[in-house]
Amino acid sequence: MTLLKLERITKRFGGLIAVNEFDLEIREGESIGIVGPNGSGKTTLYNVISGVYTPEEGRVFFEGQEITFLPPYRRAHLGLGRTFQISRPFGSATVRENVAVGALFGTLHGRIGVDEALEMADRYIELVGLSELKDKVAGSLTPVEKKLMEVARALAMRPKLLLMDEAMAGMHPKDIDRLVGLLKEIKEEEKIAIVAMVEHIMRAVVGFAERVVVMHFGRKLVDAPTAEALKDPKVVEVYLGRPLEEG
Amino acid sequence: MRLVKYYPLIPVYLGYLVLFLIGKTLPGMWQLMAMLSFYCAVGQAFNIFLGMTGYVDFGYVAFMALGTYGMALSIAHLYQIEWLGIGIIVIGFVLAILMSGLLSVAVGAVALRLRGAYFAIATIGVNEGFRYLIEGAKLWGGSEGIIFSKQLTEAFGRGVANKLSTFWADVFVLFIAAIAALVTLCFIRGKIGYALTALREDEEAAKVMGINVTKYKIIAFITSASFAGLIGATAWALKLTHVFPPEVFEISYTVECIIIVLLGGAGTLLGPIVGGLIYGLSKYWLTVIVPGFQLLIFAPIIILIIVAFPEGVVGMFKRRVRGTSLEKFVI
Amino acid sequence: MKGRLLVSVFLMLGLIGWGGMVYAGAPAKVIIGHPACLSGKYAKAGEQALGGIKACVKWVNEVYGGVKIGGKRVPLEYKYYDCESKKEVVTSLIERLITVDKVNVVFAPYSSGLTLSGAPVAEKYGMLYMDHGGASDRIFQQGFKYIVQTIGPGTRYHVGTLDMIHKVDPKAKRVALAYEDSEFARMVMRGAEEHAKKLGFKIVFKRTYPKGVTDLTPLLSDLKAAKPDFILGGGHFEDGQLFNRQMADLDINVKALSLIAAATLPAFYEALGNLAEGVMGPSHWEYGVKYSPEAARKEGLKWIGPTQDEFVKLFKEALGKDIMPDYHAAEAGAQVLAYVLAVEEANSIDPTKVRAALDKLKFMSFYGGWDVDETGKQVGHSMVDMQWQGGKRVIVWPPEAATGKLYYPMPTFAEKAKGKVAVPK
Amino acid sequence: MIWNQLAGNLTQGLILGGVYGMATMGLSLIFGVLRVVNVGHGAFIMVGAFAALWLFTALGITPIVAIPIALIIGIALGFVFFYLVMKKLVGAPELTSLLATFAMGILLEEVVKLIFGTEYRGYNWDVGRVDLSVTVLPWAKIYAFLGSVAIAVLLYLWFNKTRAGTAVRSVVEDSEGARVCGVNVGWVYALSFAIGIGLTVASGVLLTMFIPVGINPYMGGPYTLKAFVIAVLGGLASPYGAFFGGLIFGLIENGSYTLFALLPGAEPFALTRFLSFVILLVILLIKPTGLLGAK
Repeated sequence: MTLLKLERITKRFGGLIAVNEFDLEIREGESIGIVGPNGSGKTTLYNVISGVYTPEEGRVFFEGQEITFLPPYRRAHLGLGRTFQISRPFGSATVRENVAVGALFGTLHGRIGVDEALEMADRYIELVGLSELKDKVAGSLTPVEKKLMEVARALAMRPKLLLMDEAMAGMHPKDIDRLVGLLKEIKEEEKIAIVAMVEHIMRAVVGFAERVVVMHFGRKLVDAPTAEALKDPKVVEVYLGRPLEEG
Repeated sequence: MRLVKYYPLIPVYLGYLVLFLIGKTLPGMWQLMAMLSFYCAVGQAFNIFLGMTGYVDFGYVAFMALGTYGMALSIAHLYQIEWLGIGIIVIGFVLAILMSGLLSVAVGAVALRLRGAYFAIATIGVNEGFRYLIEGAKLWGGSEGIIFSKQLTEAFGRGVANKLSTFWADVFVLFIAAIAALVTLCFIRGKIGYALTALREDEEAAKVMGINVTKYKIIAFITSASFAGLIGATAWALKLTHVFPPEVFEISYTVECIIIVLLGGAGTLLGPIVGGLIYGLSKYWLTVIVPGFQLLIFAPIIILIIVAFPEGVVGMFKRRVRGTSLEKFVI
Repeated sequence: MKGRLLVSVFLMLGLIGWGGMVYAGAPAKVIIGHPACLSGKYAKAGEQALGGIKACVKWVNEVYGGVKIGGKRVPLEYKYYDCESKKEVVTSLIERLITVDKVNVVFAPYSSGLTLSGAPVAEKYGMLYMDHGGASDRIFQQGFKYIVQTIGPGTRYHVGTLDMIHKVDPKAKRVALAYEDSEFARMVMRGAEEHAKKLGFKIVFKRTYPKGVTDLTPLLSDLKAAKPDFILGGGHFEDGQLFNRQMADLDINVKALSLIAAATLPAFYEALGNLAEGVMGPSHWEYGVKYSPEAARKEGLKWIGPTQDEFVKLFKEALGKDIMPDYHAAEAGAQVLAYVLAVEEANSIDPTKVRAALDKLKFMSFYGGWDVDETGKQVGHSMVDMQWQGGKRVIVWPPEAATGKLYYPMPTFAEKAKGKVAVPK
Repeated sequence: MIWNQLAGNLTQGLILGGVYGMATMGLSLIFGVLRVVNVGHGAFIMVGAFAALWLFTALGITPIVAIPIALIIGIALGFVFFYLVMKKLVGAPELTSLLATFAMGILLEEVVKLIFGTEYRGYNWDVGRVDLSVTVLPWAKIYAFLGSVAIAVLLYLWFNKTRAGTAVRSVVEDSEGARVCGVNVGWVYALSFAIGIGLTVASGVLLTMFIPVGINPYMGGPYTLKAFVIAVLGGLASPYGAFFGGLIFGLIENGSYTLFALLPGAEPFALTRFLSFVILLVILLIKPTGLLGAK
């Protein structure tokens, strides 16, 4: 059944329209790649979904319940987890504490104590392979480590829907494959839908997304199973700026 | 395992114990110890909000002022009721908490929506506005304030009254500081601590992580304010037995609190006491050694500290001891 | 690491312990302790008090030959710290003075607030606590045992002024009261109001302005509309200058203007120039008062201390600056003399005995009469009214202390602008 | 009767407000660019006041001439403080920057105290006055007002007509963007801080033209608080906003007195102060960008 539903979402900033009459449906346990060049409105879309922005027009539903005007923290409680394009760790806290925050205030909030949260944190830290760094201060991590930590933090929230914003940018192909594999596992185990947003790491999309949504100037250009979406000439045009055959 | 959590209190309480003992044993040290414990106490109380949320409340002193009025009003109006006895002090404390607590709810509800500098200025506004309200509307004796040594003496007799102002008031301050420390630790260790750290570091991200930032900010704010009220009720009302608006709504006290918290290390448990001691002692010695020039010497030192060690003494110490046997004693 | 922690704790102990030892006074002296206000908001008055005390201590030791106890002349010592005009510091310094420096009397800091802050500690140690800077009558309604006042009580500041105007100009009936909104100034205002009513004056304007005010225009325009014959007001230093200056700006002309605190200071005239001509101010002491051994003999009072010129000289030496002492200096100095006499009277430095002696003590010095009631409140000292005449401070009231005639009515600001001075011909 | 008084007070308020506004522009400029509230603001005003006093009494230089001199002194002072302290604090948490600026203030106060002592000083620069039936205005005040307006205009031109000014503006808009567009943000910080301090010190001179007495090392406090209220009225980050904020503030402060005076048993003067802070809070809550603020 549908987990998240966007109805004709429009978000403006002053004059310019960042997201334009955007519709989207995400089913439980689905994995989607949202692709689009920089400035195509992807991040704005995420902010609308996670409640950082409220749209001028349109409505947002989560598990059938309207959440258009719900504050971000309530959405997190419902099961919306996300990572950020530029990672935003809680710098002065340790990796362990960072991830524990996710566990404490995610879908399990109120039902979990600090100690359990820390144990959970350890599990997810191990999962993303940061165990030996877990007592380091998050501020001191490398960008890639930070991204991994954010993934762990988001997973620790036990979300139903995980939004990843350029989670793989700047990563070594090896790491990407590892992360993709990892996400697949988790998806199977915990039945969470994952939306990964990427600018142009096709490797990740192909490797993991069942469905690809292509954004262009705030509009939905294509929404199709990965294989055919990537063949779609429109995509190719937007993507490489020119038709493939010429290349 | 459970108890290890509370180890960090050991050095703090040791510090307060030492203060108490020195005051009791060494001649003429009591009032100095009282002054030091006052600084430690305000630091401990302010740290709960300032240190943990990173919000700068410049009008913090207003809460101490209201606490002072709470105690003053209770003594000045109830002293004739015999059967209340020491009860008027208790009522005083209750009033102090109520008044400072209520103000903090009011301020928190509106001003905590503001960030950074805007919040700081808003709180200054609250402090000054309140003072001028008291003077302008002639509340609680207006600018003439309340002097209640007489009432205190009549209620308890000269001996007891004097003991209250020159001994018990100071003991109370130490006690309040100790409680504040305990609360701080529970906060740091508890869920709220994680929430506060998160929102201090990145409020946007904290929200997305599912943290109801407003709720936790308000909790910290009210707690901190109530402690401030208690300190005012003891260190300013009971001890000095009078209150004049311009003396208690004095922003420089907020600044002293900030200095103490920053000196010791914002958000740490040990910070306030360390900061309080360093600040209080150095200030005292400067007054004794170079009367009249202490501020001239102090200002550059403050600047130096801010620029050189923004994380404060304990902050640095913490990094040093990470991974050593001392770690569990220091946060 | 743990070691280092311990070390630092001991270090702190040592530091404090050392404090316990250092600065211990020798027993063969009589020591005056004083938490002076050398910095902070009362620094101005604090400096004056410091000079006054030092001057009189010097006089006692070098001219008078020390304090006579048990037939022996004992030198007087003055021990002071800076209280930064802060209440926390006052209490700890007073205790330090009493227990560490073993002083025999504590002089209160400036202002009623700080004086009250120190009172409980002084009372605790049964230490004599002499008040030369807290004018509030309320201090003496609290039932403290050891406080004795040298400065006159606030309610009396403008009484003399009203008497004077009542006498010289019976037709001037409309009085305006405009004081600072502070504990002290309100005390003065209350006293003035009561006395004015008693003398049948009509109070046509009565307002206060907050501390730290930077513009009095609204209040003054309001006052101007009330068309008073004369104005009583003021509170502290800066507001007094502002008051006079903005009266000039608004061209408010009255027959007499008397401002507390500010008007009596040389700085007042320096700041305002001849705009200050004819402005009056009540004062506990002014250079030129006619208090002298002869005057004392006439009133059958004991005389002690330097003549005022000696005092001024000693004062300037003490501060190492060429500034004139004002009444903050004089009252602090006179307090030294009062204490010395009381000690000799009691022939002991025991605070309780000295306190009793002070109760009976009645004397005159360059500062004027000195006598306290049973609560310790000053009643023997009558204030004088001074007026700026040609850049000089002339005492115009009471007649027995006057050094010149009153210039009345005060010249208008238009006249002043043309350089007119308020010198009676 | 009362209307005359109101009119009189409002005229006075307008004139005073202009000077207040000028005295706040520096604060706003610094906040706009560095996002730092200069809590030591009043101390810099005090420096200006002493400059005016000293130049007039010692060298006989009239306040009008003293304004540019003070401006230069201030700018120099600004650069010194920036490179010694502020440089390291840009982007630091409020806690540190607020405390640092406060400490600067204390430092200045104590240094001036060391040089001039704690005496309340003043000078008397009498250039006559005009009587506008409802109230009387000394020319000195009018000059102060005109001076403030002139400086405000100059700043406006500097902002909009010069390269440096444009750079500063771009940083106020969005420092990241400016950086990308090749603006030397570091230098803009230094420059704006220096000019901000310069304006503040100069305003000290103007304030003494308005009130040439009560000059003292600790005189700055009240002005700092007023400046905060005014800056918020004007949107905190906009210098001209601050200027108009000043005008409004002056009108309110003086105008409301006449109204409060009608309340029996109240102290109108204290209440005007109370009111100004109530306004501060209301604006912060309803429109933090200030009365004239955009967005």
